Amino acid sequence: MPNKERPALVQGNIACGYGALAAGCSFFGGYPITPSTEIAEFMARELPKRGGKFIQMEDEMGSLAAVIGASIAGAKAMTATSGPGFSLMQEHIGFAYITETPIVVVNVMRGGPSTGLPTMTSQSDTLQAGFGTHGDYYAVAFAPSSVQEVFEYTVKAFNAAEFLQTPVVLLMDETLAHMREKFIYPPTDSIEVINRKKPETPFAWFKRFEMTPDCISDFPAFGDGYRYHITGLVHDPMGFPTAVSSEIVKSAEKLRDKILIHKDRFTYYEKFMTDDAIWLIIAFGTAARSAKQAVIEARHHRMKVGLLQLYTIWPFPDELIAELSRNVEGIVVAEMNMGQLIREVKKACPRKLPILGANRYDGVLITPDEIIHSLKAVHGSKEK
Amino acid sequence: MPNKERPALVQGNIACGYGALAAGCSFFGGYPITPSTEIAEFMARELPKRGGKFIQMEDEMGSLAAVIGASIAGAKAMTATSGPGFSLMQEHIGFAYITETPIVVVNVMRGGPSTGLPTMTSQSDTLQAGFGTHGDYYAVAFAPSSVQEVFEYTVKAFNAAEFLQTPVVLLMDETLAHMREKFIYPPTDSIEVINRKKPETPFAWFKRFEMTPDCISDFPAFGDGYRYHITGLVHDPMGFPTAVSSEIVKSAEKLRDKILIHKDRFTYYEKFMTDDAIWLIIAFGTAARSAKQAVIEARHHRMKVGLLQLYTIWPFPDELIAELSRNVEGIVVAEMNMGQLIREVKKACPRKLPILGANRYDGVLITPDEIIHSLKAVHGSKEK
Amino acid sequence: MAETAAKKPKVRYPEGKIVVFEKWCKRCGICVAFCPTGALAEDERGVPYLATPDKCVLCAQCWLRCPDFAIIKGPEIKEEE
Amino acid sequence: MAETAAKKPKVRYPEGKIVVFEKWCKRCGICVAFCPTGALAEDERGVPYLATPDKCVLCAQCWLRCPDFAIIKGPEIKEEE
Amino acid sequence: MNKNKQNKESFKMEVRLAGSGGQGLITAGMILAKAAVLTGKLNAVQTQSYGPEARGGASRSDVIISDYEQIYYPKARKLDILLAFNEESYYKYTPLLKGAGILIVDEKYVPEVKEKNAIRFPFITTAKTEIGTPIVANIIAVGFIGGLTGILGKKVLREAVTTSFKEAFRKKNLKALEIGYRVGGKHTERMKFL
Amino acid sequence: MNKNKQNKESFKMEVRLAGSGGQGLITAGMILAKAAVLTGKLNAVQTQSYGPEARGGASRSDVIISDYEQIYYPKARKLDILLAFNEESYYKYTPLLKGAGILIVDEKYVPEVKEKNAIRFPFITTAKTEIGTPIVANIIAVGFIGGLTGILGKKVLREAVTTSFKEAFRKKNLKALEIGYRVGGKHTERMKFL
Amino acid sequence: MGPKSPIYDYLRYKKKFPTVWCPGCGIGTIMGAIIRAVMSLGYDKNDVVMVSGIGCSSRMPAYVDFNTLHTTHGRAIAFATGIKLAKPHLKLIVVTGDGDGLAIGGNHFIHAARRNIDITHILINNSIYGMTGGQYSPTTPRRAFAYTAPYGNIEPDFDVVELGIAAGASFVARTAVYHIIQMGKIIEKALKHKGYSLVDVISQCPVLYGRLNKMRSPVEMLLWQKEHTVDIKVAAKKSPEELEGKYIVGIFKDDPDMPEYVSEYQKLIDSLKE
Amino acid sequence: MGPKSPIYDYLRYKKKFPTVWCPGCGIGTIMGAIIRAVMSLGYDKNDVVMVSGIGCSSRMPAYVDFNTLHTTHGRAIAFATGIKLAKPHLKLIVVTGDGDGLAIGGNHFIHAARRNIDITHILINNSIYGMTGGQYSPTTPRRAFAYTAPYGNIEPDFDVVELGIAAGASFVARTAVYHIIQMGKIIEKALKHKGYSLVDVISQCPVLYGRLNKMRSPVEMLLWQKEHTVDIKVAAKKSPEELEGKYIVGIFKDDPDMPEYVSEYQKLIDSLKE
Ligand SMILES: Cc1ncc(C[n+]2csc(CCOP(=O)(O)OP(=O)(O)O)c2C)c(N)n1
Ligand SMILES: Cc1ncc(C[n+]2csc(CCOP(=O)(O)OP(=O)(O)O)c2C)c(N)n1
Ligand code: SF4
Ligand code: SF4
Ligand code: SF4
Ligand code: SF4
Repeated sequence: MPNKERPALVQGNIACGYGALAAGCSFFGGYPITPSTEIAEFMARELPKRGGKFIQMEDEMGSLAAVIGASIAGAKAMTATSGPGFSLMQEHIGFAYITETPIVVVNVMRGGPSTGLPTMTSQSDTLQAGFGTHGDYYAVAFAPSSVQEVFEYTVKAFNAAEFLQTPVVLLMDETLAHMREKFIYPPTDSIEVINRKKPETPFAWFKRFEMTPDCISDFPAFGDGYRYHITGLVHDPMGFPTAVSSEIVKSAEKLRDKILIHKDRFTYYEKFMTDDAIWLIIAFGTAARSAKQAVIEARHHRMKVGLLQLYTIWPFPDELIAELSRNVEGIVVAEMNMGQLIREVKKACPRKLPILGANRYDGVLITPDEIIHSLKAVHGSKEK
Repeated sequence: MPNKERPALVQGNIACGYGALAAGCSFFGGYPITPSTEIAEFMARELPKRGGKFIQMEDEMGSLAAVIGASIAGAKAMTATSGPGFSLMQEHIGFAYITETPIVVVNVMRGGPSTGLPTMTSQSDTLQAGFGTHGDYYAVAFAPSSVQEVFEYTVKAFNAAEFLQTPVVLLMDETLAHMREKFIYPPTDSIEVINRKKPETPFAWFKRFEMTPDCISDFPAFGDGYRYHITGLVHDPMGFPTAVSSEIVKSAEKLRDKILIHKDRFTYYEKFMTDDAIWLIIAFGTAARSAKQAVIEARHHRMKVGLLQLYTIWPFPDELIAELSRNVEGIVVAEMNMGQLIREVKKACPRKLPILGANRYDGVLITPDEIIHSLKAVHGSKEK
Repeated sequence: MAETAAKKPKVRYPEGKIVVFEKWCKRCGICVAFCPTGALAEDERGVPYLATPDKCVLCAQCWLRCPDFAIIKGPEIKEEE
Repeated sequence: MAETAAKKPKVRYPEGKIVVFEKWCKRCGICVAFCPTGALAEDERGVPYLATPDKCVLCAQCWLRCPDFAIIKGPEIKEEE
Repeated sequence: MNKNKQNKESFKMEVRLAGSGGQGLITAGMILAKAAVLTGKLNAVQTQSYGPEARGGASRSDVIISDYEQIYYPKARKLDILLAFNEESYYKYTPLLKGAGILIVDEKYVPEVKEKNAIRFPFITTAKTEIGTPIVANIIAVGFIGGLTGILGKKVLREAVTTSFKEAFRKKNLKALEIGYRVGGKHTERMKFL
Repeated sequence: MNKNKQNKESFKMEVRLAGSGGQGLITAGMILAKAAVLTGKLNAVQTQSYGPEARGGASRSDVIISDYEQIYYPKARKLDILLAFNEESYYKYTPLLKGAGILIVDEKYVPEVKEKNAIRFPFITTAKTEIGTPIVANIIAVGFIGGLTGILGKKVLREAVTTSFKEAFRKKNLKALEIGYRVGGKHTERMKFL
Repeated sequence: MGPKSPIYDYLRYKKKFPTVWCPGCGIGTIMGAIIRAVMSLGYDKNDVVMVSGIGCSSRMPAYVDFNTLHTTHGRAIAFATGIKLAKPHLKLIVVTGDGDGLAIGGNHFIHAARRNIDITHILINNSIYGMTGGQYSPTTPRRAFAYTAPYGNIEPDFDVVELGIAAGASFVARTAVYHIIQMGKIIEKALKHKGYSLVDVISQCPVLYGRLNKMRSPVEMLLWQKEHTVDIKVAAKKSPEELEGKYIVGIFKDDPDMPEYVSEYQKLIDSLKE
Repeated sequence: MGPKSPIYDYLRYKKKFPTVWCPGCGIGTIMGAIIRAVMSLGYDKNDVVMVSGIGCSSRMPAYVDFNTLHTTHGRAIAFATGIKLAKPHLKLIVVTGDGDGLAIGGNHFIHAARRNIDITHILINNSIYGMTGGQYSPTTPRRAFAYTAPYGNIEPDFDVVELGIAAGASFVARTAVYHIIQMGKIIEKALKHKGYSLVDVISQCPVLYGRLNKMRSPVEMLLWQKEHTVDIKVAAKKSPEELEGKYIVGIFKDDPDMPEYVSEYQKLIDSLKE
């Protein structure tokens, strides 16, 4: 564990483990996979020391099942995986969603599809994090870009999961996961920790999935004396399966609105030199670091460039993009895939603007030069 | 099997089986799930009569694995599933994609997420069919809307899979799958059947994943005397893993370009009364049938409405939408989910047009009235 | 929601013996078939009833076997109304 | 791509006995340890060689055990150029 | 074909068969639709609704028969004919009947019917008494609708029944068809108003 | 801090340690970065590249040390210092050296070096002869870079080494650090040009 | 008000009855046996968790007044593992079908058995996929019919008991719905056992398995169970030929001394405190 | 040109050597044994298919000149099932690690064994997850160390042989890399056997398992294998105490008469022709 008095050199994956513990995580169920294994190994070392539980399950379906089970039993629970495992977890992400169970799923992205490039960096599971499970699904996903932020956003991921009672995905990339960087453990009392809403109603009146104005219901743990039913079928406020049209609609809308009502609260981003920017870069994760460097260098060449760094990927901050797009003449979306986030940006921009991608998909961190190159291209496309 | 001389009453799922046999399918590997089971049961009855093979595997990962294996051994192979199974198949869809293995995956959509509404209709796996697997993935998915079309598009799905050497998804919905309707078996010689490209090169010069102008490589079956390597890792033209930047890039682009180069060939749609239309409905599957009815009824009320019915969902026909959007004043996207296809439509429309959804997500087929209701709303929004 | 269970059973089950909840009974025939004394019989609808109350020795076979909790031992029942 | 295999081994392996492909050898020590006659030894780099050719009885232990196909029986070899 | 009777350019008939699971109404709908298709001239589509469970529960089958090339929306909207085999279905779907739409109920299982012009017939009892098993009540209903509407010849109806059952069950079902057809035929005048 | 020596407002140094797997260069990078962070004043980020396999293959570790609040792009671009432990790395990365960038090679494993001002030192041989095991060559290199650059005090370097190894290995590594620091210190004048 | 009998306190009878199961289906009878076992052990309902997957049998949790969790197909045991590990004092009862527990769920089954985690697994074995309408399962006997085995099944079936023992479960038994008294006793023992306890219960699916395999009524199927089962003690005295085609019922393994997973984990935690 | 020896005809040595495996890793030795078995059986290379999952051991197919398929983690057997069924004359060799074959792949393993489909499964059992860097696996012994078992593993390990037999495989054997001659013979027999043949090969991972468990060299690990294995014939004469902590090697089951899946399917097809 880190020395809390002094800055330390910490790896991204380890900072994720610190963050989880700081958020109150007491259960980790996982199945090893590069480049996320250090998180599991850290939790295997640290959890039992604190009375928490680590279990290596037989596969990823089992891992997420155990994590959801633990959460239902009251634990703050997480898993960590990478693309192939994330694919296998899709069914259970949907189950956690419809049963409103808070869990944190860390996906350390490597090159895909399939086994792909297991040791190399990527951001190509971005769309999957939004649309990977079957059925209508409103995802929540955060993406930090430095070791310090990994800590911070792991805590935020637990908070969002607990508050919203939904699965939250933490998207990292291999570069960030294996990077070692200066890390300062924040003062413990500065770390905000949110816990799920517990019932005050007596058992007789209790409804696990009660419709409430803010769409958040009380969630006692199994064993707390509130006996109720949980199912992956569409259910009524008591938790029992329903085929009544109005109940089905309400239940689907509750799940959606829960995310949308609280969207602002969990939309994190940073504007970097955007005030006077005529050209905007949009990026997240380590690509955003390259982008920041690109902004600085482009400004050396008197190009008025700014960066919007997204920390919340899902729900996608359409309004924010729409607003920022109003004042710029072109946008570059820098990402380590063949163009995923750019789809959302295009959809969000109400104006017809040149929007270009700066993409890299050979397993190597995108460079500032490549982003500048795309900036020049978008500049050119505007002039024509 | 149908009487080929006379019209017959045939169920959607069964027409899918007929189509598969007509396309030359000789292998089915599956795991039962409502509302797709009739397809498996049909294949279990019919395949052994023809020397083909049916196997019920232990789960959906196994099903798709067996299907891919059979295809590698030279068989035309398929599976059929529904949402939960489709989620579990995502890893192997990516594997088939990166290894360029033709397979057909039928997803009969029911209400989701998770177990959801197992016996009720839905179109809510639409986005998952596009983005469900990890990594950069370019999907191919077709969606018929009548029993006759189920037959036709099952054949087309096999053809596209064999031609493109990629997984093709046939999206049906529960209504269509269980609907019985007039079906006329087309004259056998009118059924176009495409087979994968086989090598003429001698073994010594053969490269399974050779870069070619149209991105299609020769694909001999295992046992044909061409011994080569297949892996889910990013690979070079010989099929061996690579970490060389230029090879990685080429391999990813080949997979993408293969789909994009041949996009037009596999983009199927129907324009219904669009010539003079001022308002456009976009729909697919059984929702398109409701939409057609809506068009006819709206026209009774002198509303100039047309329908673009998509049969190819992925790759999404952006250009087509862009073109059609030019002449209309508003668009309604009618679908049985909370708004999935509409995202693509919004992205594809270069003009700022009112685009509204007509959505139904209670497990019941959307009605013409509901679509007309949305038409009126989009009409109103334009006037404001 | 209690309506299914609420309807009072017809009094075809003498005090202290067994009672059949017709609303839950699915007429599967198991209780009648495995009643060792032949006390139970099916009526015209297939619903079991205690045809020969004296034969019933409260052996528990019928209520243990009934898949639908549609038979219970009489003494434990108090039908309110 | 044949370069790894192509380099001709130094002739430390007399005709008709065993040959070590140094490029493939990972110096794991298995062959030397399990050579029953002690014919093999490691050089200063850890690479095995037939230190005492006369002791080699072609028992096959080394080439069956070598995980890297880096030892083969001599007579079967024809090194081309 | 009694297209002309419809006094419409083209002809379309929407039928709903509703009751509870196990009454064979999905089979009935299927046979009706099959008969229509076997005429070679008509188009037909049959759909059904399930409850939340894959098996059991309420059962409902819609048949649309038409001489249009295509039937778009495949579910019944305004019913020409409603056959109700239980009370729930009767209450739920009667409001969907067209003005001149024909309501047919099993008089034993839907005892209280407000609509005066409803056709009441003891399908299930008839099946039991005349054929010895209630299961064929659905085919009596098929025959009934066939006789009533007159759009499907008895020949195709017989063919549809024959090809839908295994040898062992054919005879009873054909007999049921016959009975239904005969009784239904007595009500053909009702079709004029449709 | 020799910020002033840099003749820049702010200071940033990009180091690449490259060789083959098993030479401990990732550990070396980590220790350099750790020492920088332990100063309490410097920021540091260390990254690495893997080959296609999770284990083995070529090995490369980048360290960026700076007194900026943040280091954005975390990989080395224009190298201030390149340490090459094998020929492949030498050929591959020398072109990335800045004009005045310092090239350090293991003189035994990179025998043919064109650059005249390259610093050549037998790290691996020294480790073997002076400490008895080649594994600590990486720590000699750490010491060397420490001594050469002078930006990291010997104290933090010792601390970084001490906290990175288990008891049993500490002594040898500290000795290696000492040796490297001493030899590296002889080349400090090269820093002037950086 | 509804019926008054202690067992109804354990049922969500006001809300959920009658059950979804077909007439004569064995699942309800097994549910009764489980509840009676819990009652006789005097467990607090708040401490009991029933977890299931997907299938007819997996609908059971909705009817019982415990903490109930109806999960995804095949994964119930893995969910239960998480619950048990997070709150060790809870009593975990997992109910699965044969498809749920042995086909898609086979892996979780063997691994939970290997870990010997304290979960009671009631495997409701009707030799068919009920919920999806009658496809063959890993326990459908060879030659039997199913909708995906229209010409008779060519796959051998698992011997669930042998598999459970080989995987490492510390309590393994087989019983049948017909053997109603034995079933009750065995389930009670399984619940009391600390470790992974597997009870393979032969059950009847009259509408699918029965109809496809020419057993026309639930009663006929129960009598089939009677004729095709042999008690383990009786079986010990019979020759393999005599036992051909029979299922042995009884307790095959009951080893209270095998280390249990959650306790082992607790020991680890305790050891780290020192 | 490269070396000339018959075995090199079976290697993709020009392209792929040296292998990715660590010095002294047992996988290469097993690869040699497999190739020699294929050679001695005189199989046509075009008829041999080698399928693997993901892991160190699963890299093997890239090195051998057969039809080779490197699939996803845990699923090799299911892929092989599809190939075998589609082209029955092909000889299917599946190589998996212990994690690949028994953790994530456990379900496909038991089901393929149950079907008794004609596939030879070489389970390279190094008691650790190699490729991902040393986490415990279902065959890591209790108390052994791994990166996810930093305080010693608390989970019991599978007895792979018992599991294979219980699941229904018709040929089940165990051997060890140390027993190089026996390994070769057993693999040859497994290949010849018609039906599911499982060979559990105890192998060494010196850099992860060895280092974490204080066995410093490949040689030391091979000697450990020698000391901790007992031949099945010798074992028959020993007491359980004497066998404590030992792995029995040899052929445990070899039943050529159990119906094989693909042949049964062929019979079904033939019967429908009549
Ligand atoms: C991932 C997934 N695959 C398939 C299904 C469909 N499915 C539901 S229940 C079931 C099998 C039911 O059989 P069994 O487990 O034996 O239980 P039973 O219904 O006979 O009690 C299947 C295949 C599903 N719900 N989810
Ligand atoms: C779905 C999925 N989960 C996890 C992984 C990561 N992974 C790769 S290999 C491996 C385990 C390797 O262990 P084993 O099968 O024992 O083989 P070994 O490497 O020891 O030969 C794991 C967990 C993966 N590639 N895919
Ligand atoms: S056993 Fe139960 S459900 Fe069956 S007939 Fe008797 S009371 Fe009715
Ligand atoms: S066994 Fe092979 S790899 Fe190991 S030292 Fe000997 S020749 Fe080298
Ligand atoms: S289908 Fe079979 S298992 Fe399912 S409820 Fe009916 S009888 Fe029981
Ligand atoms: S990590 Fe272990 S199993 Fe993998 S190659 Fe190295 S020694 Fe072999």
